[in-house]
Amino acid sequence: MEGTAYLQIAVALITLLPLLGFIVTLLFGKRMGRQAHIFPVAMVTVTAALSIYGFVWAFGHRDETFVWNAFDWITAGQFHVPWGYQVDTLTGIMLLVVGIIGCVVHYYSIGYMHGDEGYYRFFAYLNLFMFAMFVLILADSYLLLFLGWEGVGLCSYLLIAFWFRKKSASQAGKKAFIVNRIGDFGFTLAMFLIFVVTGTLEFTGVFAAAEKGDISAGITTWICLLLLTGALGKSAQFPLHVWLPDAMEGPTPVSALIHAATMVNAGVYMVARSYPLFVQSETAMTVVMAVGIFTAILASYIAITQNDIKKVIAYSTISSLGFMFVALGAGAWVAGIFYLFAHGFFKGLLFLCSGSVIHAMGGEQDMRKMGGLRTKIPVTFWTMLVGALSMVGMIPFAGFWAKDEIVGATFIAGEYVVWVVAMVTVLLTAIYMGRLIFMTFWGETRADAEVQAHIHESPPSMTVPLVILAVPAALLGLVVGLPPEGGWIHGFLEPVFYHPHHAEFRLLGEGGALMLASLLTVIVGLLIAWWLYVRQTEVPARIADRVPWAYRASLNKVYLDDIYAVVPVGATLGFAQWLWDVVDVKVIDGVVNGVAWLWGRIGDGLRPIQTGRVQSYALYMFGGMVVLVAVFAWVWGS
Amino acid sequence: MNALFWWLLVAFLLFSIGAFGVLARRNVILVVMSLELMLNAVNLALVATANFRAGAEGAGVLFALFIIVIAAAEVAIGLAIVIANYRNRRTVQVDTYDELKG
Amino acid sequence: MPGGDFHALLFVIVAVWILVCGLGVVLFRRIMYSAVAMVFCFLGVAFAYALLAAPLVAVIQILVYVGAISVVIIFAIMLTEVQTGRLELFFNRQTAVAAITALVGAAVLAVVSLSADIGKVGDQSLTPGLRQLSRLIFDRYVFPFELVSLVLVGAMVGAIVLARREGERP
Amino acid sequence: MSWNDQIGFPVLSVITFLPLAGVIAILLFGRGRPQVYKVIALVVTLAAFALSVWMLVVFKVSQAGMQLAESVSWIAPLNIRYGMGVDGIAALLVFLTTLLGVVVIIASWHYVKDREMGFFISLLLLEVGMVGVFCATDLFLFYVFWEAMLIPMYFIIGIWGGPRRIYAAIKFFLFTLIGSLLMLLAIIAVVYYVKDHTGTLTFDIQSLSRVVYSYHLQYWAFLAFFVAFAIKVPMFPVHTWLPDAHVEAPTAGSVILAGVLLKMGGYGMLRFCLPFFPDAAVAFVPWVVGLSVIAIIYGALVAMMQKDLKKLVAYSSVSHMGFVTAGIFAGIALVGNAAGVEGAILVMLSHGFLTGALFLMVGFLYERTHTREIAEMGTLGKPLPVLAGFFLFFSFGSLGLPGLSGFVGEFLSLYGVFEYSRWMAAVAAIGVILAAAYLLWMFQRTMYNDRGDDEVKPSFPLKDLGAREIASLVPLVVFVIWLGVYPRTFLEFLHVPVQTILDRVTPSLSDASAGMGALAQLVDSVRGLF
Amino acid sequence: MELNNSVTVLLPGVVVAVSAVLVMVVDLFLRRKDVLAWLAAAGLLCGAAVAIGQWGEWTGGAAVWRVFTGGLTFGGREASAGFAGMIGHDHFAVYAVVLFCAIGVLAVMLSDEYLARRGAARGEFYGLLLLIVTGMIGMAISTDVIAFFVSFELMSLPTYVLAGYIWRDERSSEASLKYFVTGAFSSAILAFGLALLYAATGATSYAGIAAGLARLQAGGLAADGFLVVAFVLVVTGFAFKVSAVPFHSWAPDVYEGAPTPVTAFMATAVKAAAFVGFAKLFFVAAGAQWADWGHVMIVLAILTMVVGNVLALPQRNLKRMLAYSSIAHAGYLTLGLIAAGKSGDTVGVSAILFYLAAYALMNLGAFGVLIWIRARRSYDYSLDGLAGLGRGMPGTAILMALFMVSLTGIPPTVGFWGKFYLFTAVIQAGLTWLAIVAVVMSAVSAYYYLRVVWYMYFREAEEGAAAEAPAEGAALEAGAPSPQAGVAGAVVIAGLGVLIVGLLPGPLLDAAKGALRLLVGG
Repeated sequence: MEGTAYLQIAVALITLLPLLGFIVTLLFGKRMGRQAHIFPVAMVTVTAALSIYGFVWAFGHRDETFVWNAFDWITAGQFHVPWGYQVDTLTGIMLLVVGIIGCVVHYYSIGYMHGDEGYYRFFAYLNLFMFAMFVLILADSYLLLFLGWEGVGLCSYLLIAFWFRKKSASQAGKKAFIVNRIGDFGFTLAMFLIFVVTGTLEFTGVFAAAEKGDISAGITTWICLLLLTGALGKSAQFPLHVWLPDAMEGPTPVSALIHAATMVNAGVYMVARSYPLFVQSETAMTVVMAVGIFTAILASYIAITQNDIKKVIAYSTISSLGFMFVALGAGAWVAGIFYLFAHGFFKGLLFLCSGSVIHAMGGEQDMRKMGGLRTKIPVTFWTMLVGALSMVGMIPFAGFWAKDEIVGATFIAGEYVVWVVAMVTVLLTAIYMGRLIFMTFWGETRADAEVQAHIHESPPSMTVPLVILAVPAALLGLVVGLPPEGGWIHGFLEPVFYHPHHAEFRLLGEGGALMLASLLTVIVGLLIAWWLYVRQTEVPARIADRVPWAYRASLNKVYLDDIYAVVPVGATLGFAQWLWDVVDVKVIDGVVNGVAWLWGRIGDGLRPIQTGRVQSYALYMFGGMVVLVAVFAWVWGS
Repeated sequence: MNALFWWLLVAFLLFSIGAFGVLARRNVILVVMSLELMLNAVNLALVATANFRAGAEGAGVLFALFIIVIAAAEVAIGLAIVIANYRNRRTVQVDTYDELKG
Repeated sequence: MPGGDFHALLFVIVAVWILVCGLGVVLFRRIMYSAVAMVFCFLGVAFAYALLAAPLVAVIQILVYVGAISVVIIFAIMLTEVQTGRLELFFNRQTAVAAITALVGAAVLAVVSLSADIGKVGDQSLTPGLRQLSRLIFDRYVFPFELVSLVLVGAMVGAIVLARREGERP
Repeated sequence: MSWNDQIGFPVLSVITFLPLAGVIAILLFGRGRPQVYKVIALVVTLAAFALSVWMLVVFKVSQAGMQLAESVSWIAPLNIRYGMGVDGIAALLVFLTTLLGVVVIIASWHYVKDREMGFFISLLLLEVGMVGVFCATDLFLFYVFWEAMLIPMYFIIGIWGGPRRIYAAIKFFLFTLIGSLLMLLAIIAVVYYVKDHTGTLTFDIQSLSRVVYSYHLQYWAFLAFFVAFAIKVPMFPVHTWLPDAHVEAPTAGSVILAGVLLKMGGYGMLRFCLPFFPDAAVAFVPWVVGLSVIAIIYGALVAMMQKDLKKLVAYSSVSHMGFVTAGIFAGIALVGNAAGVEGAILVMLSHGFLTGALFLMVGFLYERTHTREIAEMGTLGKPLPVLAGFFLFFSFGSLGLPGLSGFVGEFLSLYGVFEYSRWMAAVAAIGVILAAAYLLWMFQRTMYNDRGDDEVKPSFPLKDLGAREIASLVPLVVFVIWLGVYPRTFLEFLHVPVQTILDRVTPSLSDASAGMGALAQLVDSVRGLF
Repeated sequence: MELNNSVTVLLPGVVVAVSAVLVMVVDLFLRRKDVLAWLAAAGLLCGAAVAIGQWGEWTGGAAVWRVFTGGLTFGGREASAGFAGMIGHDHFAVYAVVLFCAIGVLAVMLSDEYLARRGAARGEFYGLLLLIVTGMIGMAISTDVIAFFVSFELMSLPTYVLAGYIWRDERSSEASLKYFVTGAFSSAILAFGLALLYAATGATSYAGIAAGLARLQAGGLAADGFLVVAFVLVVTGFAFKVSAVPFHSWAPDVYEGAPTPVTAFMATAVKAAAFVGFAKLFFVAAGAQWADWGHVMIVLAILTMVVGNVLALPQRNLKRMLAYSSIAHAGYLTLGLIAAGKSGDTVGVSAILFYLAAYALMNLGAFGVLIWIRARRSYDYSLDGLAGLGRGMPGTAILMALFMVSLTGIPPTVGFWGKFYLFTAVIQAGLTWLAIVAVVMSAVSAYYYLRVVWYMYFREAEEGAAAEAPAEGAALEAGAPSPQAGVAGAVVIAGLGVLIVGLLPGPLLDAAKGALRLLVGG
């Protein structure tokens, strides 16, 4: 392609620079001590600039798809996959999200991780993550996407278990990876199926085949469902969402970057990327939506009783991701990506703010021990408020426009049940986010005196990123989302989602009504939260007493972890134990040793025949001779 | 049954008698004697064959002669061995020689 | 019956003679009786050779067996006579099995082989004369003859080696 | 006599027998002087490695048949020749062998205290046998190397092994011996079948693999060969020698065992089972793939339950080698399914690097902690960060992280299975999940904290990896990444030989009898034996 | 100068027999007994050289032959027959003669030190040994059952004596007695069998028997029963000598009790002679019927392989273990006879010839190592006594390991080629299942052979067990040079042979093949 030389270089550098940062930091970081961040942060800064360039390119060439096959990756018999990059508008958006948030989080980490013994290690991992994430979004084939996909999984594992001396952290890291692997199982099979029917794994080829109708409907559904399995793992959707809350064991910047803004979006991105496949399968779309909405409400329900500030945000993330799936499933593809776009900023912001809060509280994460921080850490407070409002969908913050499009889309698509559930979710979201803000920043400080004495605003390296992220969290919607359902982003993504949802938005009509309804829901929710957690703080306890099962179910995450411990995990371990103890040791090895033992026994058993008396020997001889004669005569005679 | 076979029948019987002696008698010298009976049975068969079988050209007779001489050698060696053992163990009961077994 | 009635009668007598003496050898409890039975058995065999028109073999049978082997055996018996053991020890523990095996063996061998047909078997003596035999020995059979002499050398040396007294050295 | 016609230099023989020369040099000059014999061992293995790299360079990937061939009459009465030569598959495995040869020499530098010279001699002799197996183009020469290799391994396990070393050594030996004796019978049968039908007695593998054998012969001879190789691989359910041998063997032994010896099974199937007996091979595909899939899952599940680090890695080998057999046989089940076969070969290579490395890691850990009990470790990542880093790297390579070597091969061979049977592929893919489970669990229990909130402090000071140890690992790291990112380098060697094999098998696919039940055929052919 | 064929045919045997007498005579007049070993070895070597020359004569190497015979030549290149068919000389016999002589030389080398240490007379020993070899040569060249039987006895009778040669040793004399009783018993059976064969065919020469059998067959007579009995009785004699089950029971006891060099000699040479002699008898006299008669051997072969190997498993005395192992090897060898009969070609027999040489090398080596260890330290032939040998006597241990590996049949040792060639014959004969049995049994055998290796290398010696003075060293003749060199030499020769022939089996394979050129149909 003419004129893409710069982009080619940029794309190459986008992936290579973080990788270089990773290698250099891993090898030499320890010697650089406190200065270990310089090189990786520099790399990421350049990368962010380059990714903005990528976005700009996409902006300027929105009808073009840049594909660059760097080299042949795997060629084996009929199987061929290049190592190739692709840039289109969807990639552009993702580049922007990942580049900017990644860069911001790096800067934030300088302050946050200051003094940690694994300082260099942290930056190395972050850089590796950036590498993998960029490969994921730049990949031009499912297989390379999968490489990035698993790569981010690896980094997620490393970063969650960053403080590996804590058992809970090492456990959570392992859990995250294995749960993701279960999803990847589906992804892998999906790739096989795609290759079997289309003969390629490159997006262009696969989608061309899909559009030509080369793939039968049944197969398409299978492919989509299997891909969805992968997405469920990565994007923490029910039933594979259980890893994400635990992932909060990692340092907060990790939560912000990986478990809110970028990696968890990969599933959404992948489904969106597979748009040409999904649109051909009604069943798959329905499943996507169903999974999404169920996850959304479930996560909200759980979030409402969580006391750990990061856990609340984690569940809110699951819920938000559920919303994105709802959007995809409802056919509001752009809305989904729009929400992803906005969510990246405000959720990243929320996590970073919570990190700032935790930092201020000296590591305390329990909201019951916070309160009244409004004045003590004002920057954090204001930025977090922006993030929260954006999250709950308060006009005119970014979240509002995106969420509204999704909720509206379900209604317009005629999925009224989904719409109702979505509205309930919106209400719950407002309540728990309000609860978070109010418990943290309002009321009396409930922390120990010693902790209170040390509460302080975070250093500029942390607050500046907050402010930087707060801007898009607040304004993004106004910039790209107006007018609703027809904003700039719709036009931008149209080349990718070429069957756009053409429902004209009318303020004084169905669209306006829906918007008003959702806005009212949010306000009601916030008011309830204000009433419960600022005015009548004893009421929540009374509610909990009134419906203890509901409260406990929520508090215990609907017991899913406990069920999983018994059914898949326990059963597998039990089966494995049986295989080892009984099948391997007793049966198989038992047979082996038994045969050996048997020979020995036969040998021992035969020894007495050798009596030592020569006449016995003569008897054997004579007897043997007679028997031979008899047998032989008989055989020959017959 | 022809004449040769009658003689062979005698040889078989004598052979088996000798074999029984080897298998059942305790005295090792009697075992040696029984072995001689067996060799005599062989010779009987040979000479009988030589007598009755056309075209044998005396081979049987000569074979018998050789066997007689060999039997003598065998007895000499056998008895020497018996004596050597007798000197070691002071017994001629052959079934007590069972140090080597298993 | 071989060779007519008279011949048959002789055959029966000789056969019974040989077998009874043979049984005597293996059944007599006193080993000296056995030895005597053995000598008579050898004599019976010698008669049989004579009957079978092999006088040379008969003569040598008497010379070697009756004259030499029996004597050597009797010497050995006398040498070891000191302890012949208690009465019940004449037969070993496997005597019953041995008897059955020997009987079955004789039966099987005889029945299997003697029920077969091996072609024309002459009735009259075909045994070559003494002169012919001597010629054969020093012509065709010189090889086994020489070997037999080596066997005798070996037996002699062997017997000397084994029968040497304690501490005696060549 | 025709020495190699291409380069005028018998490079394969030199690679094969360099270590033997090293042994002689050691016996002459090295007695009682550890530095001398170690250096000699290192030099000859390095030289062999350099030569094998050179061999890869001069190897013409697009050319079919054996290259760098040498052929000299050896045992004239039976027309057995000393024939050496490599195709792409063998070339790669020779390379792997010489690489691991160097690695184990470096890694064993201070490993054994007792009868050290004998240890190095055994390692060198082992290398002779291993390289010879891959290079031999004469069936007999192959067999000789195949069996001769047993003896040094027997000594390595038996003399320098762990507490149950005798049991392990004898078990290893007997298992392999039973298989190879059956193979010997099949070799004889095959060779004389050819002699009876063509009038020429030859042991040349290439010529033999062009003959069409009768069904009876194919079925039982296939089985004989297959059992020999399946034991080596090892396939479920003849795998139980492996954990014992691995656990008891010294580190170098485990590395070689896992890294090279297991590959011989896969190599043998590719070289003999498929081209010699295509009809039987095709008929047995469902059985073999089924067993392989069982092995994948079974090995993974059992690995999960292991308390001994080495045993865990050993069972993981069972699981991983399942991909090899599954890939190979699924690859021949359909026309043009080369991906499975090539993937299987890549798995062999990658497993050589990775499991070899993992065993090295376990060895290094053992030297420090004096235990292999997983339960006695924990939080070792703190005092041993470098070791933990390498360990993590190889663990992830082993669980098939894309971008590292494990992934490409497993993906391709799984893909091959998928083309053959979707359900089997789906079941096998569960093995990939389980691999993550047992490896990460192992890593957590050893390097991370698995015991509540207290950090487990080792009661003795631990020294992190030294330069020598790192030097033994770095080459493996390089190739693990290389194979993961740019597998083309390796895959290029495979296209032609794999295609040759598949071309040989293809006619059998359309054969009506290929559809018959393999067992029925087998029963029939066994009856023919009597 | 042309001489009667009969004499030239006998030449190797005559050389050995004369040496036997010479040794015994010299013994009477000479005080230095160590000369006797040289003399005996020289006699055997001369016999072997003459035989090799005869081989060369047939294969074109006439020059070599002339050097030895001063210009004597055979009439042609055909096999020579002597004494009107009583003996026949051919490549087969020559191969066997060379083999017997070679084993004899090694046995002499092994014996000298042993005899000196046990204070036994050496002159008679070597004399008897050479007589035995003469008997073996007779078996190999006989083509008449009379000559065959006399040779058989010439081989057997002195062997009984040698087994009990250390007559003061209860075990040795007991072994001798057992060997004598069972041996004489089987001789009688064999003789009866030969007599019945004579009765059936009216002939004693192999060719005559073959003709007689053909006549019987052509005549359509129901002679089978008679032949069965005759044949089984002959086979019994054969099975006894090669210790095939159930005619094997003497072997473990005798091997264990006999002086170790004698055991080595019996296990190798006597077995070889039995195989060679009977193979010739079976194939020349009964070749046409052999395919049917081979069936009875199958039963024997399987029993022998199984019982030999299985009973070797629990043995902890090495001599006894090797005895059982030699039984097992007899089973493998028997397969060769069956195969040859079944397929009607010669591969089976030439496999036997090769295997015998291979087996002789490794077995003599193994026994030699035992003698060597015994000469160096107090050793009771037990497995436990080997513990730590790899450290204490590294060279010895390596050699022992080599012999064990070879006995197991692992390349690149000669034992492997033996098995390979044998299995080849069996498979070619279409008896693959039998080969599978053999293979399974040889896997079983690997266990006890390798156990020796593991005791030597994987176990440590008990404190103070090593480096003791030889137990009976006191009996060494004063002033005599140490005869241990002979043992060491024999073991090293065997070891080199195992390895070199293992690597380059071509010439020996050629010889084993060439040995059959004139046998079948002759």
